[in-house]
Amino acid sequence: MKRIYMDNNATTAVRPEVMEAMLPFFREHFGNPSSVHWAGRETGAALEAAREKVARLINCDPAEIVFTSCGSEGDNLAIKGVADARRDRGNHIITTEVEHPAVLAACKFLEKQGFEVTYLPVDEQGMLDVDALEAAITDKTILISVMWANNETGTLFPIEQIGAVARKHKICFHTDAVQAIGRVPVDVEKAQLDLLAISGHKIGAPKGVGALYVRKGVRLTPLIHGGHQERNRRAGTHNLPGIVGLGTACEMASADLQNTADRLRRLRDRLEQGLLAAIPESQVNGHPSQRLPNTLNISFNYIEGEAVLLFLDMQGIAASSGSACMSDSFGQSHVIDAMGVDPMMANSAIRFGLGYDNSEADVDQVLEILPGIVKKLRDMSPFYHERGAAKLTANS
Amino acid sequence: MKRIYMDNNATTAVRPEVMEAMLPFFREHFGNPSSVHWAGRETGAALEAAREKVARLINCDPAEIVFTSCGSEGDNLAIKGVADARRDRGNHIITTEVEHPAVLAACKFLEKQGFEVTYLPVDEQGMLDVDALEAAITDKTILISVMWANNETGTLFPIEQIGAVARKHKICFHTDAVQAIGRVPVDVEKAQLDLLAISGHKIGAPKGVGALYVRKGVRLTPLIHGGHQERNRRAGTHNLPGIVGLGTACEMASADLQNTADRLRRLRDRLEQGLLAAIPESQVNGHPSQRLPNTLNISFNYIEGEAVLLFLDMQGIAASSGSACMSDSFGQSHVIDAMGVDPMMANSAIRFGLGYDNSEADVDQVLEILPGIVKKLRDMSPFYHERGAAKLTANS
Amino acid sequence: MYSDKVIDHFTNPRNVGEIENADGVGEKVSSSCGDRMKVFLKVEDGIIKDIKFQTYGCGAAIASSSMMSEMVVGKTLQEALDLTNDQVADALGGLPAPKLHCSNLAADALHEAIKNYQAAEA
Amino acid sequence: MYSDKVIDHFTNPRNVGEIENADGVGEKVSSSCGDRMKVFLKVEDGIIKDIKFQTYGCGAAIASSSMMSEMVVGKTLQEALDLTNDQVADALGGLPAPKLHCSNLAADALHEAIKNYQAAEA
Ligand SMILES: Cc1ncc(COP(=O)(O)O)c(C=O)c1O
Ligand SMILES: Cc1ncc(COP(=O)(O)O)c(C=O)c1O
Repeated sequence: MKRIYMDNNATTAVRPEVMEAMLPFFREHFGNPSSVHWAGRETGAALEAAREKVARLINCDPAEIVFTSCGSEGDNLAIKGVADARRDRGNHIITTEVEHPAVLAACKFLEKQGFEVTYLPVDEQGMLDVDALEAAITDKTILISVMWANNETGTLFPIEQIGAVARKHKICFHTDAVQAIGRVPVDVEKAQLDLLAISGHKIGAPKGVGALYVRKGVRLTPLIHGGHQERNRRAGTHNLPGIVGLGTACEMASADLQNTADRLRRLRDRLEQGLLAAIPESQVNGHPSQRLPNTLNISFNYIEGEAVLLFLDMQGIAASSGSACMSDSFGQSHVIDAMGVDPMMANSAIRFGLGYDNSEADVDQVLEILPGIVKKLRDMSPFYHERGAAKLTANS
Repeated sequence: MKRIYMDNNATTAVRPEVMEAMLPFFREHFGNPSSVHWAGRETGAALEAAREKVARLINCDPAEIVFTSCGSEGDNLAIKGVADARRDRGNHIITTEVEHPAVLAACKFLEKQGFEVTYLPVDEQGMLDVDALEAAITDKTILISVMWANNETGTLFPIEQIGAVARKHKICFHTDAVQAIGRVPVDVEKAQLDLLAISGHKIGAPKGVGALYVRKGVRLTPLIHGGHQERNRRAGTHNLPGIVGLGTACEMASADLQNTADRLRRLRDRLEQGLLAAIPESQVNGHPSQRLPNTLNISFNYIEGEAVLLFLDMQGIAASSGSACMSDSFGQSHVIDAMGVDPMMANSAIRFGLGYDNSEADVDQVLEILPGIVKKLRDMSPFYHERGAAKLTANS
Repeated sequence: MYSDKVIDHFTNPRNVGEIENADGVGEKVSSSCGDRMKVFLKVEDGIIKDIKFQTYGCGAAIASSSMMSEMVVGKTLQEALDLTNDQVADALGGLPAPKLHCSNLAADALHEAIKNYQAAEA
Repeated sequence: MYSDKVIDHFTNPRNVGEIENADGVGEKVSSSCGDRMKVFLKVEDGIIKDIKFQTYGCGAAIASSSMMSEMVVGKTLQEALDLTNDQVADALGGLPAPKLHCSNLAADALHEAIKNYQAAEA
């Protein structure tokens, strides 16, 4: 059975070139870059080379990159770090209802510490209203944190417009770009960002490494105090292999961003149109056009998402329902919920996250298999059998 | 030129068996362990198997292990996490003057937040007085954080005695065991510990992974909020390859702890005695017997440590002066300082951290090279040439 | 995550469907996750002759439904009333903790169907 | 971290030692790190004929000492007084930022030695 991996928004395999770049740093060049001897000298240069590659992908100065262990750490460092450093200037934070748990939970924690947080709603396409955001600003607002691309639906927020608003009001602006990076062009200057979090394992680098862009002059309290690594913004011995891998992955993403995006968009659209055509009463969740090129979130009414995933899995197809890290918790996705999707429709939402190595054959395989799965589950579903009756009742 | 690495207290090369264990998890079994599909199922079991191996090395329940990204994160999570969770019970923390910067800087940060911290002194052998520790306890004391083994001198603190004191007074007890783990037996039950931080890259696992033991029932506020990973104590997609590597390294350490310790102690003692015999006016810094078997911190009066390191490096020998992560900062080691060592003696301190793959030939090579280096630097040193005069003056 | 038995029952669920003119019909909705099961019975001489079900829910809910149906065909009504949700989960070789509540539908829906039959008979 | 020039001068420092009956002796102690340099001069007709030094310090301090000594042999006293610490660091191909202060010894100690010579002459 051919395995088809379409859960690249959850995590990606390490790209072969990334693996190759990392390998020498585990056993051969393993020194601590802070050391004076050969083992350290070898790695110091690699550390800074990786920093430059990450900086190039988002158009910042290498000194503005802080290496972290993951996207969640970056989000927490940005949000708690700025909140603590600016506490004397105000206690109000603006974010959205559809952020990743790393942002939402950091904000909930700050609420317990006396901060006030505005969670902006989204419309039925998952889109944010920039005017509403501007209207939420008070003279106590110290931070705006809005994700670049939503992990569940792929909806892209108008980051440049938000950046202009933030700059106009002189408010620090953080974006969680974990899903955006390597998939759409990201430029911290154009977007007038102050902070931006990325994670290696979403773009073919390994798990265990990420980065936070911190604009020069933006002060933030570290999460992890200790040694002087990362200009005192993040202590701990550098994860050299991971950092080298992140550098290589960023370099590769820079090199063919547009090509990959175009190719994945074609595949995604093929999948989307094929499924909508083959399966009645299905719908796409998220914005029709302002969307990551690789992401499709689609619902098939009357059935439950996990059951669909299991049947797909049995045929070797890996997809997900909602955010992977939420799949061990109950209830519906807070993202689909916030869009006001009907609960039964929401419960059947499946996310496909295409990756650079997916092919047209992969898409066709899904198109061949999935309609049958939906049919089988609908045949089993009491709601499906009652739908005629319900409609009759509604019409009578 | 044969390269000899004797800086294993700074960081270690990944052990071949660890590398092999990790490799399949970068590209083959790369799924998110929280996912329901094949790619996730494969990694979920590996995650829990690694957790068990780590737990076995320190004699705790696997559910008490929280995977982190490094030792610094573990120390910060333990100290800030408990401080925040117990704030209502008191604001006093007891630690020592010779802790790693990860502990000291976390405590300094808490002082700014209204906590009071007692930094206990050590004697000239780097040893802590447990009676003084007990005397420092007040009814506001919520946490004792004392390292198991000092990273610069290898001095081993009487952790079991401290554990008994902490338990008697019902105070939460954390230890930074980053240097102790895999080198001396560590048992959280015997030591009556509540928290214990370890780091992968000191024991042949890769950089970018660590663990914090958190005794069942000990509540602590997370540093990194977000997804439900690690029972809500540490968010972020698991660093599977790193975690698998840590598990394997812990398993290997468990398997031949005593053998390795005995072998390294013999090598270390040979190095120590050889240097003391060959180089007049040299001294060992740290405790003569209560010391990590692999560590030698030695001073050669009248010369400066970095110069010694550079000459050693030119002959392929990697050692360090003080803590690697402090080597980019000025001034003497706070550890050697706290022991009351004469400043010029302190300035020449060199740390050798032996590793499992060092041989007797390595030691003999250092014994052949180092006395000449010291002689060359002393010949260059004005202090050395004046020492006779100074002694004459002192005697007159 | 799931045992082989769960996967088997989920992949090839037994007794899916509807019985026209069923002797008893019952259903149960999970309050925690919205899963829903509907049970149809054919009863002869106090024995369950046929059972069909419709289930809306996750893999665990579907597998429990199927397993339950297999466990009670040919059983007396009393035996069926004695069947517990835990026994269904055990027969499946256990379920992951966060999924246990999904197996709490099957015996409950069955009992509703039996009560429905008994009420009609009375 | 260090340039090849630094490594060369550090490994094979020129003019290490002491001049008996030196015409001028000067020294400088770094206030920030305790590094210390002592300079001995032999002067003839206002020209530095010979120079020796003793240095206690890190690689950068030793290399700067050696480089400075090489730069001033055969130079006039005025030329030597015009030499700055920055010029010494530049001649070494630069030094890492945290080590720059270690090169601040060499020209200073030299100037002290010249002043000592000039005071004795006056
Ligand atoms: C005693 C001690 N604690 C903590 C640390 C920090 O570990 P890491 O570099 O993995 O953050 C180190 C290593 O530098 C150490 O030696
Ligand atoms: C939008 C978004 N933010 C943050 C994260 C967290 O990243 P990580 O798992 O690397 O901590 C993720 C990934 O799950 C994500 O999709």
